[in-house]
Amino acid sequence: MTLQIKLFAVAMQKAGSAVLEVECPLPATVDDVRQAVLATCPALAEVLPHCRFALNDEFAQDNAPVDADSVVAIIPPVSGGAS
Amino acid sequence: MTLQIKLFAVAMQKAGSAVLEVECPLPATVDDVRQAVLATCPALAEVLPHCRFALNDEFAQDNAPVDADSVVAIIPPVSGGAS
Amino acid sequence: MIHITQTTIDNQAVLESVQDTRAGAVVLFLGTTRSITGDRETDSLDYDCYESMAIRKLEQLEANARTKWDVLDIQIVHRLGHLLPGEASVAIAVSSAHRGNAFECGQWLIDTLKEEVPIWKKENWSDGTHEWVHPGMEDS
Amino acid sequence: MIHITQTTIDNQAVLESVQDTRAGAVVLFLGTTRSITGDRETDSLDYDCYESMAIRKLEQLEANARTKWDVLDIQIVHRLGHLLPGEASVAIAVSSAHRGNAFECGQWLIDTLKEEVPIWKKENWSDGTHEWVHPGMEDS
Repeated sequence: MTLQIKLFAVAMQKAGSAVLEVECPLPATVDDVRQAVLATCPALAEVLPHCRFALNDEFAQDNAPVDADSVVAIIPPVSGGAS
Repeated sequence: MTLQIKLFAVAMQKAGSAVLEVECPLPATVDDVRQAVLATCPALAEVLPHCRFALNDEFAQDNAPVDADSVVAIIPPVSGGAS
Repeated sequence: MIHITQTTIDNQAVLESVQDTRAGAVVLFLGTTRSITGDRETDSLDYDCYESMAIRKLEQLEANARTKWDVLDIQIVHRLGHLLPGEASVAIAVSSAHRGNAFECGQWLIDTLKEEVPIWKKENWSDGTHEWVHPGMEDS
Repeated sequence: MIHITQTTIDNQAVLESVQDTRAGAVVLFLGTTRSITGDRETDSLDYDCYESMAIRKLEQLEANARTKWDVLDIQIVHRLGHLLPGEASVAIAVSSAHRGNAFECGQWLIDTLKEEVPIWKKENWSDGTHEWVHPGMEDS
């Protein structure tokens, strides 16, 4: 299954793109996707340990199931709000 | 010595005046003035125990000395600021 | 800076007065006139003040706050006279590099102002009665 | 209410949006762009956002705050895009009958927003370099 993963901020910068396509056999967990991202885009190795994953606009645990309809995003530590 | 004592808010309302004149022999303390106020204006008996005195724009203890130049004011509990 | 005014408080001017290029946070507190308190309705309020002492105490308040918190600027404006429901009687703005200081300092300023600054409020209730408000003296 | 905007935040409109006849207190927090951080100078900032998730998280934030504190109204406005020093990136206003709730709720909202809402800031330093800001990731 090909997953389209949304990237933001430093993750987008490191990957050079706002979307990363990764191959990942389903059923899979967030942790499986994390491993697939690392294999596909080694440039994210440094920042990924600091990032959370989101499924369908909600933060997801490592063991959360990812399915074919999941909207997957990598969420670096946020810095909005006050300067 | 005749002292002119400034009154505000409920103290002014009870006394019916913004200034109260009281006779008080000097040297005197704030507590002496408080007794003289009560003797002069019994209408303040109810509220005076809740009030502080100010001398020269600063809160004063009961044992603070009052002299002929002192600006004396009776300060009811304040309610400025937020509603 | 501190100000006592007889006219409407200009919120935007208060905010701009504490702007600083080193500020990451501004906290503004407005004390506003409630029209409903419990089950009673307020038509208006009148604020009275012992002005020379109030100015002195407000200046002390600002100076003390600046020793307690690392803030960039402080503005305190208290309005006097006749206020209608919804209008602000007091505005306090604090700017700081980091937000914790601005929140703490702002809250301390209004808490202390309400104990130490000789300004009093008279409620003009909708039933036609009037009442000076003196915390802790409700039974008098 | 929550809003995400690309334009200047209108402080007065934010304040007015939380007005309530039962309010005795309004607290406004502004997060502003510092031009100096330590010994570095900022020319401008760019804010990026995962918008659908940010709106969802902001709505959760407001709903959670209303269960935690007895407040009357909440307004959260976050600006995106290109900001110059001195401009506000976020405004949070809370009205309540009594001031303690407004202060606590406002501080919780900005603290939690900065952990949970997917919005990111890029510093455009005066030396021509650019840097995404990610708390806890300074070494990457």
